[in-house]
Amino acid sequence: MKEVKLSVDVAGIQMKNPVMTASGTFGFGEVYEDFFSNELLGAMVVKGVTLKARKGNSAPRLVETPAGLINSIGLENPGVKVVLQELLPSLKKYDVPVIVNISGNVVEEYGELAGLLSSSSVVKGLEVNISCPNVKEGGMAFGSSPEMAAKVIREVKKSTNLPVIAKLSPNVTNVVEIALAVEEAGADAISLINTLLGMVIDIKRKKPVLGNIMGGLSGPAVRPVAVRMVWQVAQRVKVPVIGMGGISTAEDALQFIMAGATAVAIGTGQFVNPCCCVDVIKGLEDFCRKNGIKNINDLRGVAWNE
Amino acid sequence: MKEVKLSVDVAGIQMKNPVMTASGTFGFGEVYEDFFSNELLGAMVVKGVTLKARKGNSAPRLVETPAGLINSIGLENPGVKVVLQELLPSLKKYDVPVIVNISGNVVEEYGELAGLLSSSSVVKGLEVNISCPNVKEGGMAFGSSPEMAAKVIREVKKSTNLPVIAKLSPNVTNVVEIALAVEEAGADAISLINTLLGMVIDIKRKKPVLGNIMGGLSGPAVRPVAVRMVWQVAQRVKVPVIGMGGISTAEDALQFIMAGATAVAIGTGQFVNPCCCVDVIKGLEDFCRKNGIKNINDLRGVAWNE
Amino acid sequence: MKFHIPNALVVSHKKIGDKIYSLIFNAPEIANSASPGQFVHIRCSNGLDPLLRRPISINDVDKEKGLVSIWYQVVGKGTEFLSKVKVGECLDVIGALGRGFDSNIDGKNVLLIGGGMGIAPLIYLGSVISKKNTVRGIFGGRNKDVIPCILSESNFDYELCTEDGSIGREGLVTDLLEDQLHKEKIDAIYSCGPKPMLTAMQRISSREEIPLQVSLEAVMACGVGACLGCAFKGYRDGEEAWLKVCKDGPVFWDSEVKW
Amino acid sequence: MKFHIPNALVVSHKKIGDKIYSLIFNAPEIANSASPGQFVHIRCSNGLDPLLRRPISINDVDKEKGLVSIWYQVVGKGTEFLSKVKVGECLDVIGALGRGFDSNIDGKNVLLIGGGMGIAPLIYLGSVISKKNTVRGIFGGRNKDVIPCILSESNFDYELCTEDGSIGREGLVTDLLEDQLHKEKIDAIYSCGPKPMLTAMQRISSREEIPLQVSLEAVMACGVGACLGCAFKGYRDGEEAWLKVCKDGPVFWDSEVKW
Ligand SMILES: Cc1cc2nc3c(=O)[nH]c(=O)nc-3n(C[C@H](O)[C@H](O)[C@H](O)COP(=O)(O)OP(=O)(O)OC[C@H]3O[C@@H](n4cnc5c(N)ncnc54)[C@H](O)[C@@H]3O)c2cc1C
Ligand SMILES: Cc1cc2nc3c(=O)[nH]c(=O)nc-3n(C[C@H](O)[C@H](O)[C@H](O)COP(=O)(O)OP(=O)(O)OC[C@H]3O[C@@H](n4cnc5c(N)ncnc54)[C@H](O)[C@@H]3O)c2cc1C
Ligand SMILES: Cc1cc2nc3c(=O)[nH]c(=O)nc-3n(C[C@H](O)[C@H](O)[C@H](O)COP(=O)(O)O)c2cc1C
Ligand SMILES: Cc1cc2nc3c(=O)[nH]c(=O)nc-3n(C[C@H](O)[C@H](O)[C@H](O)COP(=O)(O)O)c2cc1C
Ligand code: FES
Ligand code: FES
Repeated sequence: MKEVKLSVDVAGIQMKNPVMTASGTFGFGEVYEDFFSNELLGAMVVKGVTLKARKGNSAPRLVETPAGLINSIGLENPGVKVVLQELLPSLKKYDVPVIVNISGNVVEEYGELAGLLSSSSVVKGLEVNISCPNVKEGGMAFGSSPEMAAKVIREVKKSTNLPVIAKLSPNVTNVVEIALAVEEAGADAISLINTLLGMVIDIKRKKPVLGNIMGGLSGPAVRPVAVRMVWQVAQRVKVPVIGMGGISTAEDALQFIMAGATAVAIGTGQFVNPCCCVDVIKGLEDFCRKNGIKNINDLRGVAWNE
Repeated sequence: MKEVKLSVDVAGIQMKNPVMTASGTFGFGEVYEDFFSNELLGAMVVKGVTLKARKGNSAPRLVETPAGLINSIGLENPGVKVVLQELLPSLKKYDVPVIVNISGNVVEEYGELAGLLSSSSVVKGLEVNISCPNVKEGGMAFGSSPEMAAKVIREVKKSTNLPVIAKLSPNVTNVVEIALAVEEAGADAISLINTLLGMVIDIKRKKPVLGNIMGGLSGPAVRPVAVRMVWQVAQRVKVPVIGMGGISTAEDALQFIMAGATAVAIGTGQFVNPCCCVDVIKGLEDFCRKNGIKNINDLRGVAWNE
Repeated sequence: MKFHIPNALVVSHKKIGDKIYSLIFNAPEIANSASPGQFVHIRCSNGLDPLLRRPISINDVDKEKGLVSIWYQVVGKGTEFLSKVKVGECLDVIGALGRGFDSNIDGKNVLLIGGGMGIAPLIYLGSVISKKNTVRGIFGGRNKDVIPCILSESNFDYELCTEDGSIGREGLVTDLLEDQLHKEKIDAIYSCGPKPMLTAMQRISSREEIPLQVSLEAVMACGVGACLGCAFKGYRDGEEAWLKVCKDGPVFWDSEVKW
Repeated sequence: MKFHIPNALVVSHKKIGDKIYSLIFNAPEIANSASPGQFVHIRCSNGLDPLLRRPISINDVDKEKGLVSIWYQVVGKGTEFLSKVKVGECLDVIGALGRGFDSNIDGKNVLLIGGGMGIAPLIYLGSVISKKNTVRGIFGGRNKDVIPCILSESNFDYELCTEDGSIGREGLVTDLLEDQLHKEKIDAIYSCGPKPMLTAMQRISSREEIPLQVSLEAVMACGVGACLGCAFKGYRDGEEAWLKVCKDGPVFWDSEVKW
């Protein structure tokens, strides 16, 4: 069989394959260079950026759970200025779209961040994090009501011409409602899921393990919830959906694509296998070849058919 | 050290230890008799009962996930009449409180079920399932808004003098809000969590695995979410909380107790280890003995302390 | 009576085909109470992934020595883990579970039709009922790789066939069955194997009006009737119902199955 | 340069104490690029539970043969799984990771103070720096069970002590350290072990104004600086900051740590 077409278009962001890194698990593109060439990726989504530098939450920040990981990093980052001046420029050398994940304490900050980042020629899209469970102000609260979510997205849209991806929280009663609200507000794509709010108690110390008490659960444990949400949302919105949550193999990624995702992102899976992204890309190609699929886009949402 | 006091009082239901079976994982008390004596249990919570017999959902009804299990049983049961006449009487012989889990399609059915079951001398409490993700009408929908949840609980309270336990859904934005609403409506205790809505896609068949498409995720994978919800709710309500979700060892159970649960329930853990309940009971006793805890109630909520 | 044996000693573990293994463990309670067609429910890993037990038919028992034999094929995570277990290590097993074949028969002419791993429980069944009945096995598979190579130890007559003729006759078990039906009167057919094979059995047995029992499979959680998860559409008392493979079966009469 | 070796052949795996093992695997890239104090990040199970890799210090390397040695103690699930790996099987390893000890020194009088498994990286360090420096090890633990029994193979001098005197002198490493400080002038102390031991080192070294490097531990996910999870409160450029054990360390100067 001839070449398989793996390339996808996410709201105008041209990706040579549907695999991107999940924000917060890839630094600013420098950390996995020893293991594979960033050039191979569909897109690079970098760590969540805020207006001012953030030191992050107190330690411990990680706890392993059955087939999962809880983190409470708390958006540690050097602030948008340093990111723009020192971190993003080095990504210019790759022929891969860079998407910056942004978080604000208040609605206006999202707009300000969007404006500042739009000035960079490296940035090809903004992922708006309205779902971080690890910060006191803003964060998940923005993603918990359709009104607030829409407000943030409108603010961002006002301040940028870049494609805007709304990253939704799974910690909601009705994810479709939120998805429709952000679509209506102008989001060009939707990412889901961010982490599930969880915690572990250390029974020896009789205390929560994490310094921040609660954190966000990711990894294979949450995959069934993530696939379900992608399935629900992708059937209702017109904009493309980026699926993530517990992907570590091409088979996992295919579940998301068949549930309706246009692209997928990999986070925790990279910690386990640093070459996870490229292994998944290769696996997608193999699957298509073996099954006579010429274009990966043909698999999108196939599981919807009766 | 002398005897450890393991007994707990859940809204007037006297239990010799804090371990009960989770509804839907223990049949009507007959299935695990070959493995251990029901007499050892803190309480027996039997399969969800509806007014009319239900055949349940189409097959397949189960799919394993990383450290988890998704089920879409769909409340298969012979209906309350058969339960009252044929199944519950045989439980009289055990000196263990029996709690019946009830589900209705409409609010009125909950009241009717409560009334009918109150006539049985075997029944010591009602667990009101407003969180079943596997039925079309009612089910989870009742547990998704504070108003509906409260309405169901009020209806049940009107129809019975038995202790009423509200079983909440984890598929909500704000579990505390729902918990406060059911407490206000008269719930004598709160169970959490029911299953997380999830799904798996069979990439070979390009279809959802489950006949019912989605199902409820349980088992160790969901434990961090369950512990978090117990932690959040137990600090805000005055009524006792029954914690469940992924318990398979005494250490797991202790996380829930330290997070504020008065009692715990075991579901999926029993499928893996049929003696799970008794192993956990023994493990709780050992832990207390080793750590000089005289009364298990002294451990409740200890992780709240700064 | 069902038993939970958390530490059943593995006394033998051999490769007997392509990805096929024979494993024998010590569990006197299970060996003594088992009957043909029943299964054991095995925890394949100490970890939480895979989480659930895996059902495997009992292939034979040695009541005196308290041993239980199973044959299994590696098809996924659980059986992969199982294949790593060493002699001298222990397995966590529940058994004997389910309703087996109707083996309380006498003076009958019985055919056992097995495909692939479905041969395993029929070996046990044949060794029990061949004492009082005339028993003949017809066992097949795609090719010789899926036929356990230690089959020859069975204590009743059988014929083999494979689709590619790599062992035994070339052809399907249904071909051999039709031949046999021409030769003699058959009183009962007991069958276990892939669904299409069972469906073919049903067609033939109903045409010939021969009582048929089949052993079915389903994904299981509890294995003991607690979760109601292993449902398949069948008939109970003439009415459509979701029967449970682990408790109502795994062996069913033809008439109980919605084909 | 960091390497991902998904199939590093295990060439030796021995029990060297109570729940303590020595494991040697083949990974020429890691062996050649490693320096003392760095660690490898090991996948202990093929399954998803435990999910994450486990960081283990490099205990020694044989650059010629391309071998890497580690010592580890079974404390939980991950190390339990690791202990089941057989010679001839493969491990999935990333390495060498992190910033090691400052081993680019010459003509110094150096003390290596190790507690329990903290001895492991100091063996590697000692064997490297003893070529150009005077090196003396002071190694201790609660009792002889936590002291690897193959320690004697080291190529520099050391003394042992245990709290119960079951091997070496009875006492703490700090006791031996104080003795040594009376005897001679020490230019640097390199230490690895439980936190209380490191804190004691810090007290003594700052009193004596001797430069100190310590190897710290934290729960890790990525091991390469991607997740920002292995944070501990320290100082960077004089300001308080959350340093990352996997990338900024695991070895830190006394002055970088908020004690
Ligand atoms: C009552 C009963 C008796 C059984 N007896 C035997 C026996 O004696 N010997 C034996 O080898 N097996 C037997 N099985 C089948 C066995 O239980 C499964 O093969 C096993 O559970 C697969 O587990 P796994 O983790 O290896 O595969 P999984 O990871 O669970 O599945 C891997 C892949 O195999 C597929 N799969 C699942 N079950 C089967 C199956 N039965 N056959 C082929 N593919 C399957 C899955 O859909 C998936 O694609 C029996 C099943 C039942 C219900
Ligand atoms: C840079 C670095 C280098 C290390 N080098 C070595 C080494 O050379 N040899 C070695 O044996 N270990 C070493 N460790 C510690 C090792 O990583 C842990 O012991 C291991 O991760 C535990 O995994 P587990 O799954 O067995 O235990 P888990 O199941 O993760 O934990 C089991 C229990 O042990 C506790 N625990 C976790 N870490 C430790 C620890 N470090 N010591 C004692 N108890 C712990 C946990 O809190 C828990 O209560 C190192 C750690 C780091 C960060
Ligand atoms: C350590 C860590 C840090 C993360 N940081 C961010 C972040 O800064 N912004 C964000 O939107 N999501 C963040 N996430 C969420 C991931 O991008 C992703 O949505 C989630 O982990 C689910 O995917 P996974 O299971 O593949 O990890 C983080 C996740 C992890 C594990
Ligand atoms: C097979 C199965 C059937 C269930 N049936 C019911 C039910 O009828 N009513 C109910 O309230 N919860 C039901 N549940 C939910 C459990 O009672 C429990 O809340 C959940 O499984 C989490 O606990 P676990 O992780 O210990 O299984 C069911 C769960 C399973 C796995
Ligand atoms: S597997 Fe649970 S009822 Fe059959
Ligand atoms: S473990 Fe990920 S940054 Fe250190």
